[in-house]
Amino acid sequence: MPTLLPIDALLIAACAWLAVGLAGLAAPANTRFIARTLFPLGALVGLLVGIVGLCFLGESPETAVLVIGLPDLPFHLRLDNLTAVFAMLLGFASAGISVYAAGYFRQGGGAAPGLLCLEYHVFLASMLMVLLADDAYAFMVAWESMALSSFFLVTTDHKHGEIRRAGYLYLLLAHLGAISILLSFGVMTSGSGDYSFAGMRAQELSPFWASVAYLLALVGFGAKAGLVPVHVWLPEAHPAAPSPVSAMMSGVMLKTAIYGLLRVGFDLVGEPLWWWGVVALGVGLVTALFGVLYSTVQSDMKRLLAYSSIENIGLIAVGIGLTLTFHAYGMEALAALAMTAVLYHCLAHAGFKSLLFLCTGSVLHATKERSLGKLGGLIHRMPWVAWLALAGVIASAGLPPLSGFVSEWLLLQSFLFSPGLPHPWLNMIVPVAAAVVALVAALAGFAMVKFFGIIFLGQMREESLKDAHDAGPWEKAGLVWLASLTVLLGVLPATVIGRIDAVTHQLLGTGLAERVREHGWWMLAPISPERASYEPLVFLATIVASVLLGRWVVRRFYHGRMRRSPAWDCGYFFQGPRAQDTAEGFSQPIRRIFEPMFRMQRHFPTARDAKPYYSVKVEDHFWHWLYVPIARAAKATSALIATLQGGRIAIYLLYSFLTLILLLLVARP
Amino acid sequence: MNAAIPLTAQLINLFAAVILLLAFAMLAQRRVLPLINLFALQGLTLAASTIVAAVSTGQHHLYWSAGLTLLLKAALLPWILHRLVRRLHVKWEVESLINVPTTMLVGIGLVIIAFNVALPISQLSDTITRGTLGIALAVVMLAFLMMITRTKAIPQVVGFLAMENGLFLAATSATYGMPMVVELGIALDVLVGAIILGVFFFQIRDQFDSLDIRHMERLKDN
Amino acid sequence: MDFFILMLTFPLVSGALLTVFGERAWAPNLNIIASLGTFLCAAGLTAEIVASGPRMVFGEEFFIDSLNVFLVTLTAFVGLTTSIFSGPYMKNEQEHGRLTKPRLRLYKSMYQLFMFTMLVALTTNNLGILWVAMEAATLTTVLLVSLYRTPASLEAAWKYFILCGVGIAQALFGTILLYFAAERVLGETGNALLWTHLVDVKGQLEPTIMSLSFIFLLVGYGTKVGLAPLHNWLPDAHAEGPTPISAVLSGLLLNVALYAILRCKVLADGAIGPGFAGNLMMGFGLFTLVVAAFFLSRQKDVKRMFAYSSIEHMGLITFAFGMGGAVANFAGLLHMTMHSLTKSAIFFAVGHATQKTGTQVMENIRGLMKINPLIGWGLMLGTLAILGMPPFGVFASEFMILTHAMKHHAWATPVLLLALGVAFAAIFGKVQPMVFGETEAKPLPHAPAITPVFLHLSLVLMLGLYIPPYLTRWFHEAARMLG
Amino acid sequence: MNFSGLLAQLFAIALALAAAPLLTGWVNQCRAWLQSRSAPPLLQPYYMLHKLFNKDVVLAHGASDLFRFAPFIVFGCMVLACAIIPSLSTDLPFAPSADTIALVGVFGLARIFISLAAMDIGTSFGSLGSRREMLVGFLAEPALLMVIFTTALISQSTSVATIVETLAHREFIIYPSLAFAGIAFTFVSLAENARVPVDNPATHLELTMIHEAMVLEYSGRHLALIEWAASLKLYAYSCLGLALFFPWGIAAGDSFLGLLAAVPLLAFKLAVGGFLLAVIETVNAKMRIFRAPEFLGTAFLLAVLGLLVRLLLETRV
Repeated sequence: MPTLLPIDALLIAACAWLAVGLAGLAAPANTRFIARTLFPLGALVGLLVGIVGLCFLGESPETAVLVIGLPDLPFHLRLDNLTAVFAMLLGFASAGISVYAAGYFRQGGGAAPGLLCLEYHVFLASMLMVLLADDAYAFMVAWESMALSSFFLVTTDHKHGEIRRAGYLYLLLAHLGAISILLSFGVMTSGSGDYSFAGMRAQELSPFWASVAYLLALVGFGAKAGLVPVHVWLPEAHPAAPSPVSAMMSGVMLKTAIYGLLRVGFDLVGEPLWWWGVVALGVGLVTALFGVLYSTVQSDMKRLLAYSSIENIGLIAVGIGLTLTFHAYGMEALAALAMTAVLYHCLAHAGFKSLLFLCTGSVLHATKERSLGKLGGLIHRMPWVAWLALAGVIASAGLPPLSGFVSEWLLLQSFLFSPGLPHPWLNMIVPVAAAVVALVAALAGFAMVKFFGIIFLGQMREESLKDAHDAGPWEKAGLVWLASLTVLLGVLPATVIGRIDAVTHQLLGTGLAERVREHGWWMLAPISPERASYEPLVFLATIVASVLLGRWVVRRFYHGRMRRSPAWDCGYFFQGPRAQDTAEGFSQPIRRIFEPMFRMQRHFPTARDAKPYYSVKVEDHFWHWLYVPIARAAKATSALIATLQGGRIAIYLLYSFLTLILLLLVARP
Repeated sequence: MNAAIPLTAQLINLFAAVILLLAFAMLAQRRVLPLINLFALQGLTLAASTIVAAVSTGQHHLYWSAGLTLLLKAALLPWILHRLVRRLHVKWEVESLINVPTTMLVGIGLVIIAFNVALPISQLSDTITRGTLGIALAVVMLAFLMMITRTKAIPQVVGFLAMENGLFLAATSATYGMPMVVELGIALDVLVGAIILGVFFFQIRDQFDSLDIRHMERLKDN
Repeated sequence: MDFFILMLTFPLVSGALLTVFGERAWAPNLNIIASLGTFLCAAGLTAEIVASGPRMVFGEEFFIDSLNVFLVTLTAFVGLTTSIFSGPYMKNEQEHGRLTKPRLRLYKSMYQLFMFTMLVALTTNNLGILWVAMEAATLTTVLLVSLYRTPASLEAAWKYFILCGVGIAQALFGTILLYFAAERVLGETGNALLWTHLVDVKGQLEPTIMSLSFIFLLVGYGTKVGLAPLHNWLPDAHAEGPTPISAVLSGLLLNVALYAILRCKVLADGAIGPGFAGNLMMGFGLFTLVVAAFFLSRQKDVKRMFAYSSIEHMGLITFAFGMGGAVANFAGLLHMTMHSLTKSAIFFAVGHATQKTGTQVMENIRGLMKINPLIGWGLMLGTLAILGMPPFGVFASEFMILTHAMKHHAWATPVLLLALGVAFAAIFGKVQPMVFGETEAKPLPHAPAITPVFLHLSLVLMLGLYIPPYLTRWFHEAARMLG
Repeated sequence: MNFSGLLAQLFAIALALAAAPLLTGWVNQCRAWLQSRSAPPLLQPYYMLHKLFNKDVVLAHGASDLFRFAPFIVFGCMVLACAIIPSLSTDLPFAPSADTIALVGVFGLARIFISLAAMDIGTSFGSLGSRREMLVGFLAEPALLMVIFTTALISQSTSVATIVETLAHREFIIYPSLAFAGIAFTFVSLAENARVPVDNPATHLELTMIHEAMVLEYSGRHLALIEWAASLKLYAYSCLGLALFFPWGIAAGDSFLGLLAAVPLLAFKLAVGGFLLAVIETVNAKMRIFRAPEFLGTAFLLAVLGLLVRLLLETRV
């Protein structure tokens, strides 16, 4: 009797997702059925996927071949540790998001709920297939289906022009990225014509072609991950989508691109060259800095988060770059450290960024507002969302004891131990890179304080916020799930690393687990406790203990008396909500310090203004540096070529006449 | 030494030369009706050469095709065209995009090209009328040139039909005719095409109240 | 009764009947029934061929092998769906006062005759007859293109007639040369134009003549395929004719013309040796692809735009066949099929869209999703499919073409991908706002026949994910036949 | 980890809690002297804390729970920081729980909470203060990190204890990089502890203040805790500075005598440090808020420079 292999389980899960989606078409308008039945089912499937992935880690790879696909290239599937860890990410994150979505989608929200349900679950299934695919065709099909389904999700509310534009930009860049990925695959087969990944592994590429393949992959996957300069779609698409979809895209979909980079860089293309790592490192640094700076100056809460996603992807790319460099120099232990940082940050980011996006979703539902300038003081009206968001904020700011800090800590550690690279230039570059990473981490804190402080704290900037309501039970459940993931990832790093270590073992041949396990589950010491160690639990315990102790002591020896009174107005008689910082005001120092980084249009009121107002518009440099020129060039070319179709029949006849004569004179067998 | 070549072959070559000459004449012709007449004459010569070929080779279906040619190219089509010109009150003047001398020069260049292209084939040919293939090609190209340079619908059509003549010349005199069924089909197509063209002229005239095809340059992308 | 003869009889007879009774109320149904009959016969024929190899009919005049039988089936199928679509479409046109009853009669009869000529062209064994049928196909459609009798449609029809006529004349010259070459091998017998005989002796055909002949044939039939720079008639004719005709023109006629080139290519390869014909076709294909891709972004008329996309895909297919070899030919045939199905589906959707909004100008077509979700989704999915988005079948064939090109002609790959990217940006940027967004539009008197659209699309989707083995075998045989 | 270690740990914490206000008092006194004012009593901070603890808490209407928890959390963070930084001995059971990077994280956590609390009431000055605090923070944090990296590279470790061990109890080597790092660290700690020239703990002119603007709404025990946390922070930074740059005299093992010997030495070093701080604060004038980035940027650059120097001169490969 055949036993159910994990890979079959995942395949069944993908089909189950598809089935759930199609079931949505059965009753496209029945919101209650779809929200209360189908989405929870999808969440259940997601949970299973996560569990399968988690349990599979450490097993030996499994493969399968389906009947569908091209005649000479049927779908090859493969489940190995790299796939498993990302499947785990997909499963657990999507479980929380689906539960949330069960409460989020309601009547009259853009498209028919049945359609949404279909697109959403096709999106999930295709992401799973991307992870499982083991040949170029299957991969491309899954990859593009993912792009397509997410595109339709993004354009759910296609009444608005900017959302349509965002969708167009998104799909266009996704498609161009896919083209570049396909090219990279083609290079990796090096003319053997065998497009299964196994065939690519078998090839021995010359350094030149290997580099070409790698760079093409970097561009292609970078376009999906949002690396500068192919990031422009991201801040447009994420805000446009419904919040669960934004969460899914930012938390999970971007990671599929990271998966692709790892798959190509460490599995398919063969031995890496050291400078690949430097390229990835440089791109990552630029991306991270760019992302965090722009996220600090946004006035739309979802755009802020989108840019912060760019920043996190940048950090991940930095980690990948370090890993590649170490790997190329054969320093596998350090490579393992860096790669662990990468994987950990993927997991952490999936947790806290989804959490934050879902929180913005609740805020959006409660207030119909996305602009930070019109929010504020919501912690009084929606305490659940606020406090759960706080967890996400702290993690996203990379502060202990939550998940974000662990990966940042690992990343900095791998920087710290990088001297010893046999390349003097690298040794000079690395500290600077570390400095930039540190700066980025600190700036992320700034952005997050702005995010949380302006949305949830202070006085309400609009009267309408008075009747904002807290999230419903389903939404709460989803938020709690993701928040608890964030906390767990934060306080149990040793345990988690023990699991994901299988990946570094598979790709690099070594890992941290042995050394980590020596020091017990509560302590994280990748090299040795003398060199570096971190015990989040003790950490947490100490703080909590001193908080409680302090509180107790104060109550015990003094008193707990307290009375309310109006806030002190510093002698100014009016202290309305308008007196608080606006979103723009809060980020004014950043704009001022990093002025050259932004393309700003500002309007200052003059003394004579009848209606004085202040406005600032921040634009992306890359539009004007890269995309506008390309568009112009294409336009010019087509204008030139269009002269072929002049409308005069005599000229047309002349064309065919000349073609004929030319061929008669030139073409010879 | 002409004696080596049989008379029939000489005749065929002669007719071919005449057809080429007529093609040039059509290229030079400035008026509509003479143009049609020239076309008819060309058809006549074509028929004649076909008959000669038939006689010399004794292939019977060539008689049929000669008859067809005579009927269609020399009689029916010119008649239709004449009627059209009368019914549509076409202006007699035919403007040309390029002035006639230039056209002639280009035409001579084309003839040279055509001969050179056809040369290797005619060398291979074992038929007595090897040269005619080059002439046929030249006629086709001259007709092509005429279609390009003329700005009115009718001359363009005449050019189109003259091109068919060239093809027919190639078919008959160079290869002693295609299989009968094919020739019938071709003839049918030409006939139907001419009729459809007739229908067209009226439609065009109704829409643009002139047959000047320079009115028809609206559909364009530049 | 022989399937083949029936298949040719249905369109011929019904065409004749419709010329007489074309104005009766049941005429549209007759149109559909005839097409259905044709399709069923084609299906039967296919079964026959798959079961018991190639066969001849009428002595040796007609020849059906696995290459043309699949094109026959495709033609008959698209012909059927188009006739289904055109029923309500034409009714609407009539009630909008764009068409009179006599013209509808003309339309129906010519439609059937057009189908007939194409079937003949596909099945004939005689290259001369092939030429005749191609010319006849042109003649039958000319009057359909000018059906509306608007200045624009007349202009389009005129250009169509003249350009294709001239082109086809060159094809005839090529055919004559071919005959000339064949005669020297096969002698004075009447079968010097029979493809089956030519294939047997293709090695002995005179290379010089064959090369000249192929050049003429390529330029000639290439005009009908729409290879740049011979394509100029195509966008006009597609944009100005009635939509069902646009659908069959780009869905079928282009295929037939390409089929003619393929038959000749086989002979040319045999005589000259591989390379010459292939390189010519690859050159034309690439040039066409790039040119068409850049044309796309300037279009304002929706049908015109999709006409250019047809040119683009024809370029791709020509390139594929130019590469030659089993895989490329397979991919080319697959892409032919996919393009026919998808493009005709798109034209159906576009037809309904233009009727609903009363314009072909894309700026004025908005919010199709709101007007009628089915049409909106049909157009959106069709567009994405034609742009080569998985999981639709077009991607499958494009994937095979690209991968084969990477393997054997790496230099061409960037060009191909560039063109495809440009095309994507252009078409999608124009279609998306048409489908999405707000609008105010009036309902139509007759419900649109939307089934053909989704029938085609679901076929394309199915073939994208799974190509049934017998189809594969069939394609492989055809591909092998093309060498 | 053993009992005596735990004892030493607890002793260190207790000492920090007790001595931190004293250090603040001492600095204030020195400043008064240098500015030839009559100095407040040395124990003034203690009276202050006592008074504040006795007072009622007056909470603004708009205040949320976060506003009330923040002081405790900040206080907790500072306690943890003091527990990690070896002031007397390097054998601290808590030390492994957080290395220097985590230490920076602790300060970051405290900063985030205090700034959020400041935004909670929704007065203009609160948000103004928190904005400026974050500005100072995101510039100071990386600089501090770089300083720590330099020392970490020397000792091949990021755990404070190991660093101190390396610097204090191995053969004496002159590290030029430490000079850069030292200056950078001084800059950073001035900024972090809201001292002149970046901020002025004595001012209450709203437009110029940073830290004071944030705690404007606090009163009673909350304010007391924040003040206490502030002095703890000063103490922690001083100890960190001493540990990194003048580690001599910190007991290696957990010998009780060693500890006792270390106490007066620490007191002396702190006294000197405090006096120097007072001197700096006296000779400098507070700068405009937008000069602060330049000031901290310099610190950042110096730290990176130190790192490079470290790699250039001192690594023997």
